[in-house]
Amino acid sequence: MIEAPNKRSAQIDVFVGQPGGMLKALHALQSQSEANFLSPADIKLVASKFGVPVAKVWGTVTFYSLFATTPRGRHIIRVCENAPCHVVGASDILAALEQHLKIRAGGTTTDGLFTLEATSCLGVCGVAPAIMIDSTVYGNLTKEQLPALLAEYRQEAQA
Amino acid sequence: MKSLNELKSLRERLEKGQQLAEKPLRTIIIGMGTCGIAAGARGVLLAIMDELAAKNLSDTAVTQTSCIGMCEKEPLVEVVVEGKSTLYAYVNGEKARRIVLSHIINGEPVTEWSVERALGGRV
Amino acid sequence: MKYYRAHVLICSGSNCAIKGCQTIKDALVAVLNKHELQSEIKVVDTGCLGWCEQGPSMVIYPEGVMYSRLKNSDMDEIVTEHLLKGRFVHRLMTQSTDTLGLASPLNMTPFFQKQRRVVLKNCGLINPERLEDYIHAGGYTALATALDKYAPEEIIAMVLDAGLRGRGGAGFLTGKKWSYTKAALGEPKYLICNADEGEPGTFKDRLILEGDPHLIVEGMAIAAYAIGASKGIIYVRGEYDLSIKRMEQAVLQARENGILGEGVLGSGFNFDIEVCAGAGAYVCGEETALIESIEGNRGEPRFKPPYPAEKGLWGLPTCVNNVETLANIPAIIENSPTWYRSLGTENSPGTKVFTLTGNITNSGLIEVPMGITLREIIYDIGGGIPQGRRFKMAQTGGTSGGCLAEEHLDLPMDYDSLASHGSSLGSGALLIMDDSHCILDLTHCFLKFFVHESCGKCTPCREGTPALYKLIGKMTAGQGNQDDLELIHRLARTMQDSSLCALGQTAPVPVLSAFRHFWPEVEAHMTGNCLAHKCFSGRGSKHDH
Amino acid sequence: MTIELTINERIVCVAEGSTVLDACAKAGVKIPTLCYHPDQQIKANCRICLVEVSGQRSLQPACAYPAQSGMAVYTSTPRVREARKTILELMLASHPRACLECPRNLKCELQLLANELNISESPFPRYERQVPADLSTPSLKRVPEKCINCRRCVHACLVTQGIGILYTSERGQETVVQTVGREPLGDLSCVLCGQCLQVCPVGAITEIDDTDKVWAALADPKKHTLVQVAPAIRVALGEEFGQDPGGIVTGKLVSALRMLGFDKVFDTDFTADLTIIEEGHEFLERLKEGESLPLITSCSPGWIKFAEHNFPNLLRHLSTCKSPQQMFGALAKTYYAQSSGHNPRDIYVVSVMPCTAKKFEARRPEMQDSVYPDVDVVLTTRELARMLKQAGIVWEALAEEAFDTPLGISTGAGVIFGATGGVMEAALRTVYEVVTGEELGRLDFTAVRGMEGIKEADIEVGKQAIRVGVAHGLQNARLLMEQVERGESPYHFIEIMCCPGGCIGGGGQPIPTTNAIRQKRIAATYLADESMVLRKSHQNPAVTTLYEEFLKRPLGLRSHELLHTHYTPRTK
Repeated sequence: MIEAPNKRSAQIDVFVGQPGGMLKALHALQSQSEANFLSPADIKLVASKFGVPVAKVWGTVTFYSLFATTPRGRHIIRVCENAPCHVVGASDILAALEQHLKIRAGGTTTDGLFTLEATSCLGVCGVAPAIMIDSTVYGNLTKEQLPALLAEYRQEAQA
Repeated sequence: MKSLNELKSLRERLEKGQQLAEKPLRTIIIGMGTCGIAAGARGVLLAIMDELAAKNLSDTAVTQTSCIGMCEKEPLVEVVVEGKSTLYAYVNGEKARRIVLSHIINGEPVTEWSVERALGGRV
Repeated sequence: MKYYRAHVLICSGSNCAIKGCQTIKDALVAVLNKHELQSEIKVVDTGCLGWCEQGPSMVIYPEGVMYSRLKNSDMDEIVTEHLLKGRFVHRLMTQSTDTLGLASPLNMTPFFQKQRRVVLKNCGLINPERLEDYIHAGGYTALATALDKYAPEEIIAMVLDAGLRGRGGAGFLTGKKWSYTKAALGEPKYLICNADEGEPGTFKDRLILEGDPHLIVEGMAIAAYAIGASKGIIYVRGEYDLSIKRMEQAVLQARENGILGEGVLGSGFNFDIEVCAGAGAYVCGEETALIESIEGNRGEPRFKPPYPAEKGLWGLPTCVNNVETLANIPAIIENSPTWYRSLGTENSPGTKVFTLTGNITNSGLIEVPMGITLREIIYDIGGGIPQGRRFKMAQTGGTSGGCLAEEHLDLPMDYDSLASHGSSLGSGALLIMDDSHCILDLTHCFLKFFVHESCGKCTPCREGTPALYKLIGKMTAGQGNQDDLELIHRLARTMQDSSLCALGQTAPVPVLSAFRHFWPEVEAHMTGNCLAHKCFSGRGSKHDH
Repeated sequence: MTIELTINERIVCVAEGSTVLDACAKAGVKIPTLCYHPDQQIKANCRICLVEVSGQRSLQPACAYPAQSGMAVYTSTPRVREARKTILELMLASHPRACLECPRNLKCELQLLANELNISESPFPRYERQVPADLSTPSLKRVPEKCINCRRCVHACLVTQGIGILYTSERGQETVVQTVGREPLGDLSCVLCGQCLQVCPVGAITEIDDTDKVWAALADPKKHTLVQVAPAIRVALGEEFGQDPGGIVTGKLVSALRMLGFDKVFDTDFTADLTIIEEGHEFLERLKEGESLPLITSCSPGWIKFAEHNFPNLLRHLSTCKSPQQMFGALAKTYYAQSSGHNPRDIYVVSVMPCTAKKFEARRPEMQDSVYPDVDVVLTTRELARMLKQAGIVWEALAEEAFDTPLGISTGAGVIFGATGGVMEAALRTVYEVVTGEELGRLDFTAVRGMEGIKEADIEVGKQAIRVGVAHGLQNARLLMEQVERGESPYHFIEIMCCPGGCIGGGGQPIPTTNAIRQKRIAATYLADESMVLRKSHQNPAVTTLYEEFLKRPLGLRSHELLHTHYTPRTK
């Protein structure tokens, strides 16, 4: 869904001058992107609104792991690979996801539905091993549960 | 925003339900922190709402709280009947329905699923 | 600023107005006038208190007592009993649904018996989305007391007396930090709540933000009053979706009810809070990096001095406090510094929230007095190691902390005891590992985190963390030699000594602590032996993707 | 107020507010630095300048740490030496170390430091940064794999020039200075000023080397090779041969160029004088008509490109005069060809410029008014030095010679084009006399001289009070242009130079070019001006002859054909 630039521009106006406003604007633009990324046009828009050079916005965007500058899948699967998940079998979960989705961490499935990302701690170690799909966390996972979980998202996409 | 929209509409239903009964006889409290949700609290909440509606139990309030710290035992569900509280651990949809039947309708807590039992080790 | 000894907040939300709020207010004012209390007690109109089905309601501060289903005829009793004699009118006090109180059999379980819940007192008990639940549990009493009874300097003195130390990891005296910001020149001053929790194995802040968001609003308001800040910012890590939503909601509720904004609780103190979301960078937990991030920049730490107290957000005096630190403030104000000091140890007063993760039966989150031993936490509260395995090691303070071995089980958990063993209390993460794990394999895993999260600004961290990761990887692949060991030591020393911020300075800690406490196991890898049978299984370095 | 501290147990006194680095310098101790640059804000990111400071747990960067009374600093303890060695070895592990292929060989700060610290290789695992080189412009070459992340270029681009084409991107070991979307410089609004390469400690940004083209032309018997040298070269080239900054080397420069084999050695100062005549008349005309004021100078190609990208609606304010380099080329292939009897096709014009943007300017399609490219190839000061060394020319042994005539005849007014304010001063010397018919008593307009970012002066020219403004560095230029944009500019005439200090501080000048060195080159420039017999452009006899024989009159038909140009609005 591509909206008219003036509408998008008006949406981020409210963030200008706010503490953390630029990150809010970038979050807002990325969340509207079908392919979960910030396009060159997004970056230019933010630069002009906030009165900073585009290269500086680029520098900021590429710094943060929640932002992407290339298209990603509709759903982002984040797999924690830090120690608390590692000691209870996170590497098996990542391996199972890689196998099931036929992509490596960092890749996107051919149907454009999922991007798999290895990430730092998600802060839900109490239910480790955990993954996050978009903004939803799934914990106490076993690799056997994964196919059914992903199937839910596939069904939703087809509906 | 799949889960959040769902949560929101559930919450609206919840609050409506709560307002109907001025002073609920029975309360079911579901742990809806990130840990709880990650462990499946959403499905538990749905099952409870569903079971209560099916059994027409409009005098039972359903509300939420956050994590009490026993993340590993999530989803946690507390049932309060006449001031007496029972906390259930590792609840899933199926267990939730049985808790409604046994504890809410028949007044018999399902003690083997209580957290005191669970604290002795994973059930 | 005029001091009132009590504030009465009367709900004037649209729902209550129907039920006769205005007449209640008039009746109350009439009674107050009759007793000539108008100069001592202030009546404040607020937005809806959210307890609509219970009719016209009011909250009296500093006690934070809520009365509901009020009738005009109740006003006399409330004024004479509560406001004059200090006795609560129990028959009018609001009923709440939470019952998991002292009588619960749960409190008799070891999991709760050894805990002392100050910061977490409401977590898991109240509905975090309802201001009235928080208020019913005694919330905002401390803020009202602070505004009412104490000058800002007195608040700082109380926090200093309590000996509260920063709960983000460094353990700096909170009162001291406040006094620096208070003394700094420049307006406005900022108070930032650091909720960019990213330390692997830590989720205490998330739990407080999700479970008791108003506690943070209250803690921040008191802190801001003490240091003279008019603007507050909560910087929550971007992955904490629910925390961001709950905090935003709490701030909104507080604003609508006169707890934030112009004239907090009817006083002359102005304070408001903005919620910011991070975007996935662990290093933003460092206070100057966090400030850079709020300014819209790459979250890279600044060189200090100048310190944020002097030149922080947009060059103005700024105080950055951790979530758990701020969550302790209301309890200190309410119960006195002496009470606070009765908990914990001499140099580490109070309680500490720990997150138990890894191979432990009851993984989760606990709050215990400082100084409790590791053994008590693991075996009494944590329920021991599952599957009949043996405890091997515990990493304290998160990835930048060190690993403790079996012989340290009776070490008291406080700032100084842990520091003396090359470890740290840090953010309160406790990762428990059983004997199936290899120390080097884990160290490799810890380092991968730093490789991913190094900001890239200073050379020792940017180039050093990947080098350290590769060198340890060489050892887990069975290709390490004596030269590598020497190189690892030299690199670790340099990173600790010369990195710009704590991330680079502490990244080698897991390596050094592994070498210090598990040397025979490390050494065995040099001769092709992994005692836990985790390494060199033909996979080389397992973590490379 | 001064404070007292000890450096390696020896007492040193410094002014309050000094850094430990300042104190060490005062104590005669050299601290290695990389990210530190005297004209930039402190970054403290390379960590090579670490020292031990009493009372501090970890080592502290000398460049950033404030010197305090009673402090004890140790600069060469085993701990400090080990840290520096490790840090440098870490840098080398992710640096290509192909020194022989690098234009900065033997002038690379990283290489020199490795030599000083006695390091010849790195024991750390090799890391190769997978970022392709950018060769998209005729001026600059970026090789990000050599970048050591000191960020001096980021500061130069963003703060000094106020542009921000380059910025730090990514994080962790992948951190590298980049453009938006990793786009090539040629597709962006980069003005090619080269201030980034001027501060780069290594060879991550360099000029595009055109020396081979010049060697080929010199070796081609059919080519009649002319060289023109910009005013700023004569006060800087000596630095490439170990001379202190601030020396004037005009004579050696000329003889060296002859030794290289150029057929004629000419002076861009000649066309600088010509520019003053054309631009001076253009100014007087606009003043009379009251149109498109302020008039803004157009000698600086970086500035021109900046204006085209950032102020496309204000291009009418720019003087239509080509820069002296391009005027020279156009005349070389017309007037000179005619008078010397050479076929313009065989004339090969080489310019030696202090500037990387000049390479771009010479390639502009509109710069071919003689049918041939006005200028065939542009060399920077550094490239010329490289050629002289290649040719085995011994600098110390060079005799001093004079430029060829007629295109080598010039005045002091032409010389000062090299310094900020110089064009304005030269123009005022001429405009005053042209308008009033009176001789100027005092020639020096000191108000427009010096390193202050924006300068202004009021002058009575006949009955007219004229206010002039001077800006150097694009950050300052932007401020003046925003005034013009708002219709609030108080000036009639503005001089803008892209680089700080003017051309003497250009991106093609010897490295290092710091503000302190700029000031020495500026002083030398005014010294050269004072030593000239003729100091006003309209006194240049060769220019007078040029008008008599060829151009007829200022702003005449031929001038318009050959010496004036137009500008192209470009996207931001």
